[in-house]
Amino acid sequence: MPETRDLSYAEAVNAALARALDERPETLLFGEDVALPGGVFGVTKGLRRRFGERVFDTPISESAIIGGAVGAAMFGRRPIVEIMWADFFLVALDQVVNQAANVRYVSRGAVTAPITIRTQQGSAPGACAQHSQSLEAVFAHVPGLRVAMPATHQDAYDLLLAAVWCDDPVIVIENRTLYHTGRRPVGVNGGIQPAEGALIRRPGADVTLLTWGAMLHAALEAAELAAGRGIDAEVIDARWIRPLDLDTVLASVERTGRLVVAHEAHTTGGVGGEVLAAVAESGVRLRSAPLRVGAPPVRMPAAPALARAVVPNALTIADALIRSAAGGSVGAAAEGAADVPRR
Amino acid sequence: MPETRDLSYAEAVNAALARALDERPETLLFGEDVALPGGVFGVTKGLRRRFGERVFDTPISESAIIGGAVGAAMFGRRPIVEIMWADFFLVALDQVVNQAANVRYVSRGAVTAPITIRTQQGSAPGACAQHSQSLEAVFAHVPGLRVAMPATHQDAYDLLLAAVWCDDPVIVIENRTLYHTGRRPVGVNGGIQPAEGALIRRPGADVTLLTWGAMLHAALEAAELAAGRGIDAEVIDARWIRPLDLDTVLASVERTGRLVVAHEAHTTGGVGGEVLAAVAESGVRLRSAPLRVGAPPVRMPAAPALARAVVPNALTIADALIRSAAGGSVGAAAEGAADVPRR
Amino acid sequence: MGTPMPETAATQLDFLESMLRIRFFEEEVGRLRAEGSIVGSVHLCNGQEAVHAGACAALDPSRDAVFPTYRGHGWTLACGVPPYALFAELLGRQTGVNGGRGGSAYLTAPEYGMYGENSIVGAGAPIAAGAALAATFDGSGRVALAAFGDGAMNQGAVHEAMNFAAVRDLPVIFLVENNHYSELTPIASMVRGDRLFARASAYGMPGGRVDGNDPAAVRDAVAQAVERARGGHGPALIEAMTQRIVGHYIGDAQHYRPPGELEAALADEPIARLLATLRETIPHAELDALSERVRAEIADASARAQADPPADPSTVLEHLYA
Amino acid sequence: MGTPMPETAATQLDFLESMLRIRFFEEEVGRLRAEGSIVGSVHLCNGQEAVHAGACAALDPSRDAVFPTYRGHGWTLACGVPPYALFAELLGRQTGVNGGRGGSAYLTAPEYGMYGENSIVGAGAPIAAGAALAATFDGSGRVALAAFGDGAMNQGAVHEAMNFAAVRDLPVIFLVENNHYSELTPIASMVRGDRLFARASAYGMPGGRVDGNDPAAVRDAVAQAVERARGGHGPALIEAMTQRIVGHYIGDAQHYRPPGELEAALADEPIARLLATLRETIPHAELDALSERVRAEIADASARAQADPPADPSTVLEHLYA
Ligand SMILES: Cc1ncc(C[n+]2csc(CCOP(=O)(O)OP(=O)(O)O)c2C)c(N)n1
Ligand SMILES: Cc1ncc(C[n+]2csc(CCOP(=O)(O)OP(=O)(O)O)c2C)c(N)n1
Ligand SMILES: [Mg+2]
Ligand SMILES: [Mg+2]
Repeated sequence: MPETRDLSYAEAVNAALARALDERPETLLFGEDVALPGGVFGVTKGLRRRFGERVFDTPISESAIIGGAVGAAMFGRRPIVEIMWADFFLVALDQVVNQAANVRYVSRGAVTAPITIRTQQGSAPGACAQHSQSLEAVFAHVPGLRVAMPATHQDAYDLLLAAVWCDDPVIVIENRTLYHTGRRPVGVNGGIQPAEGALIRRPGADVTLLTWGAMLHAALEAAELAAGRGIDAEVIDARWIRPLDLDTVLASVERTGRLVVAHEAHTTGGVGGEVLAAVAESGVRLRSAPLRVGAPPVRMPAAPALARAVVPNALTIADALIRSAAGGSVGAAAEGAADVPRR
Repeated sequence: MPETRDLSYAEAVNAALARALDERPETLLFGEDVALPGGVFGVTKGLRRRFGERVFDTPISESAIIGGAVGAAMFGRRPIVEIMWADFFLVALDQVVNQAANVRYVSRGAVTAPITIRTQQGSAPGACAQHSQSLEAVFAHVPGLRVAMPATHQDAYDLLLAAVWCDDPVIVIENRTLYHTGRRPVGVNGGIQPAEGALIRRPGADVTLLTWGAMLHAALEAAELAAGRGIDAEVIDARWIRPLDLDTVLASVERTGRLVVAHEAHTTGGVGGEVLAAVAESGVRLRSAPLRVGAPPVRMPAAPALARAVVPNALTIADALIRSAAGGSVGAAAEGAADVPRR
Repeated sequence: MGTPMPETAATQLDFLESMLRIRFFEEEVGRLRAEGSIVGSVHLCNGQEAVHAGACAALDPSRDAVFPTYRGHGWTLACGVPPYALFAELLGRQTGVNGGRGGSAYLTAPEYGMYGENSIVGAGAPIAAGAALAATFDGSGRVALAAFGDGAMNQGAVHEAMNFAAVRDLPVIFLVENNHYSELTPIASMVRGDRLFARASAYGMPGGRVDGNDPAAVRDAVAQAVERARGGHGPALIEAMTQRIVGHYIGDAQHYRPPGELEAALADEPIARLLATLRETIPHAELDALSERVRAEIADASARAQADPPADPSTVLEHLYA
Repeated sequence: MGTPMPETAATQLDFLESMLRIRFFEEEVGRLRAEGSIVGSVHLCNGQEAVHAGACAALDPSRDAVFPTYRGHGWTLACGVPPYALFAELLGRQTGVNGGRGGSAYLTAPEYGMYGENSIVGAGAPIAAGAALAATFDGSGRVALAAFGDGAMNQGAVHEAMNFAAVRDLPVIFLVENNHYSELTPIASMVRGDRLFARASAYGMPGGRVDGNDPAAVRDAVAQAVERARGGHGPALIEAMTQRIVGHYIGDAQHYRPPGELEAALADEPIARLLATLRETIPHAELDALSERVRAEIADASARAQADPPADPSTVLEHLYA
């Protein structure tokens, strides 16, 4: 029975997990501190009590967690595991890239690894360089994986369920700065969505602004700021980084003729580059040079005064929208490109 | 005394290592099988005998190898370590990204981690999905790292020495299919180059073809094939993936008005995207849509008949050159973009 | 482990047949690799066959799961995969167990309980623990066996898998094939104290060493661990001492082996040893006939596989996603 | 370890001062975090001060190197970093030891032998082994000390570091601060058998347990390991048993602690314990004066740091590359 409940982003994740554990007896939920303590962010609260041994705590052993999920998935379980911070994937990336992503392909479908790995990422005031990275580009380069980045309370629920229901290995990247930002109406118990597809969050005619994850909120703010300058931005939330819904992006760019991509990750080698490249390859004619807004080449500093200077925000995005709208036809030097030192 | 010696690619690496060990007493060389056995590809032969305990074998413990290098580098050593296959980085990427890349930045230069990590990558007939990946895009996204991809015998020597002399953490990605491809004259004992800079390997007027690593040889062949069709391709060898020498690329594209980027890595999320994006941002006016040539979304199959179908080669690159040259102004749909299923 | 029962002749002949199948298979692979019909890096298991034959004799093929390494032809055959399908895989044929996608070093044959070689050292250990984890929920009674080399004991993932399995009482057996070398480097120089099985105590699980050239001894050790595991008492670590009597990969000249070592290994290798025993009681002609039969089976399988068409590139993009 | 010598009053007062400095520092951090002057995740070490004071008393600040974790304020102060520079770092001030780049959980102060906190569990262990590796070449006689928690013992990198250090006889000490919890989960539920130090034998190195609430006991255990390491005899593993008497991070309500546990810990915490001993022989006024002096030092350092300007964003892109 579809219904609407007032939930925080964290509670929406919790509700999705509860539904998965409830409706699919083959699901398991494990990771560091997820069971008895209910998660370091409180996201998995109450699930152990409700679902018993299918929800359990693990040692601080990310290779065992992900590898254990892969092995269990090969035998009919549907593990949902947590890697507490995206940064921590780096101690165990082998199990994602060299293991999970290969299982189905090499066996031609005889064995599969339908695992869901929940994580969260991004910068927050005071967080250090080892707890601030946005790593979606690393996963997006790996054939065989799917990558979701829910930006809204509703998507925190929907994308996670899509991931669990999907028969591929999926990484769901949440954002801890969204977990406890207040309650909103979230539709629950509706149909399970496919594990792909972007959404236009704000229709607009002048510039296409593609973004994802927590940056969506800065992007929507930026669109309002730009609107004050007479620029009507269309804000697209990619939602899925792999597969990337280029059709929606291209259709929008065809209408607007202008493109800005904003993400929290480092610009160089980030997913924004993939988008600009795909648009360039498509041959769509742009009215000004496309722009990327992302972090410049630094490690993330802990001091808020420093981090603020390098993490994109509504103002830097709005600035890009304005530059994009002001830019002449492709061929005019885009000022924006010179902003960020390139290494 | 600069001199020229006839060396294989592997011998050129060996000569560079010997020179580094000889001229810089603070260098160390360690990794799996690199010392007494002389390396699984014979690259480090004779160095243990010549330099003694500074050259040693390690357990199969990549985190200890890279972490050990980081720690030793913080105290004045200059470790050169080997990760036998780029794929194996994935068990220890934390030590590269979360550790080595941060040392200098966080301490504002009070401590540094001048390590060189040699590895090799790429597909070769019969190699499995876990021994075939081209992972430069993963490293190229990490501020604080430098990434070299020597394509020639001379660069096998020069880029490695540049890496060792450089005070940053550097990853040098060699290619095992080049190690034993015959001897060529290699200039040795000359000056140490800076750790950056692309090279034009074949000047041309019609299309800019950027590539790196072993793919350079396919690219040069492709240029000859295209020349047979009256297309004069300029082949640029990036040599350094981070920092990427965009100035050289942009200057070339400004002349040719056409761009093809070819690499062995998967197209989606690969470094080719970064290049197309940067060119698009620059506002350079192209005469046809830029194209990428890379691996489609698969895991690498072992059977040669299968691998051949997905690894780019001279023919697929030549095809892209021809399409690029034939393409109309940007705005015409580029056929090339539809070739590769996108996920 | 108590005094082992004397083996019946039938059992011993089964072991012999199983080991010969592996040995002849590997010899044929060596030939095919030398002539270039098989390409790429190939890791033969000659000399280690008793581990595979012995361990698989203690497993239940209908439910147990084996996770070997790139040196996995012996395990694959001992699990029951037909030599023909394995040759075809190594030859890159469409008819290979994975249609050529896996190759020598990363093939999988789940229908036979062979859940995949692994070419990343140690990476199979957590996955096997995961298979065992599934068993604690699905009522299958499955036991998972992760086989890996001595060198893999120094890989972080193996450590994590052992602790994880121990603390959750998972039905998994960690079987170290100690062939004294990790690629070209002696394990003795890479650990302080070479009793690898003794590391089990760090995880609070039983550990023991067994003669890896004696299939019955391996079978018994594994059987004991299987019984424990199936009974819900958790994992165990078994160190099977053996020798590879070939290079790490085909083409490895083994310059690193001290003089005499290989000769000693050849004198003690499991097939020669078992044959010597059996010759005391079984007519030589019978043994020769067995050997000839297996040899012919392998020759036939190889010939058939070679005649098959190469893997079909038109299918290469399939099965990446569901 | 023999019967310990009775400590001189001077030594004990030094320990007290060092531990009070850490305690008062942490209390002030708690206040600053509560009022929002410090932001982000902060991990206090209240209750574990004896480990830091004791261990650093056994090290040579002119050459030894310490590698702690995110729970590293105590180590940083025990290494001699002025509280002012540390406050400034936590407050994100330009005058912080890293100009605000490190923050509470990832700061470094190499001039004081503090070679960096680490916010990746276990990641400091291989780096410390590397620092020790350098010592085997540079004639410095340096010993490296990697400190990490009980939970870190299950991380692959720690395993690899221990084996690597053992096999190369590296002068490194692995010091486990066993505070019984890994974040919100008891270590007892994450290992089979909770004698973590016993894992040392897996690597062929000595391991031992020490009362982590007794600074002299910690000092002696570390001193013994330092002597061994400096003498070229390789690494050791020390498990210091202690308790954190605060949450894992500021704001952790510690619902997971069983009733009575925290009270017992408070009764045995190192400062209360040492004060009780000292009160038997030293005039209370003298102890109070010491305490007041340190408290004033901390208050002054905090005030000065708070008055400093925030980190300067115009420098934020500097020092990424040489
Ligand atoms: C993580 C990782 N590191 C390194 C390698 C390269 N490598 C392949 S086999 C091997 C030696 C393994 O030795 P051991 O575990 O004793 O197994 P054996 O080959 O003797 O069967 C190494 C280092 C790898 N495949 N994976
Ligand atoms: C590789 C990695 N995994 C997980 C975490 C998250 N995390 C931070 S502290 C911690 C608990 C560590 O426990 P312990 O080692 O006992 O140290 P303590 O906090 O008690 O000092 C965890 C799981 C991390 N920082 N790094
Ligand atoms: Mg071995
Ligand atoms: Mg702890």
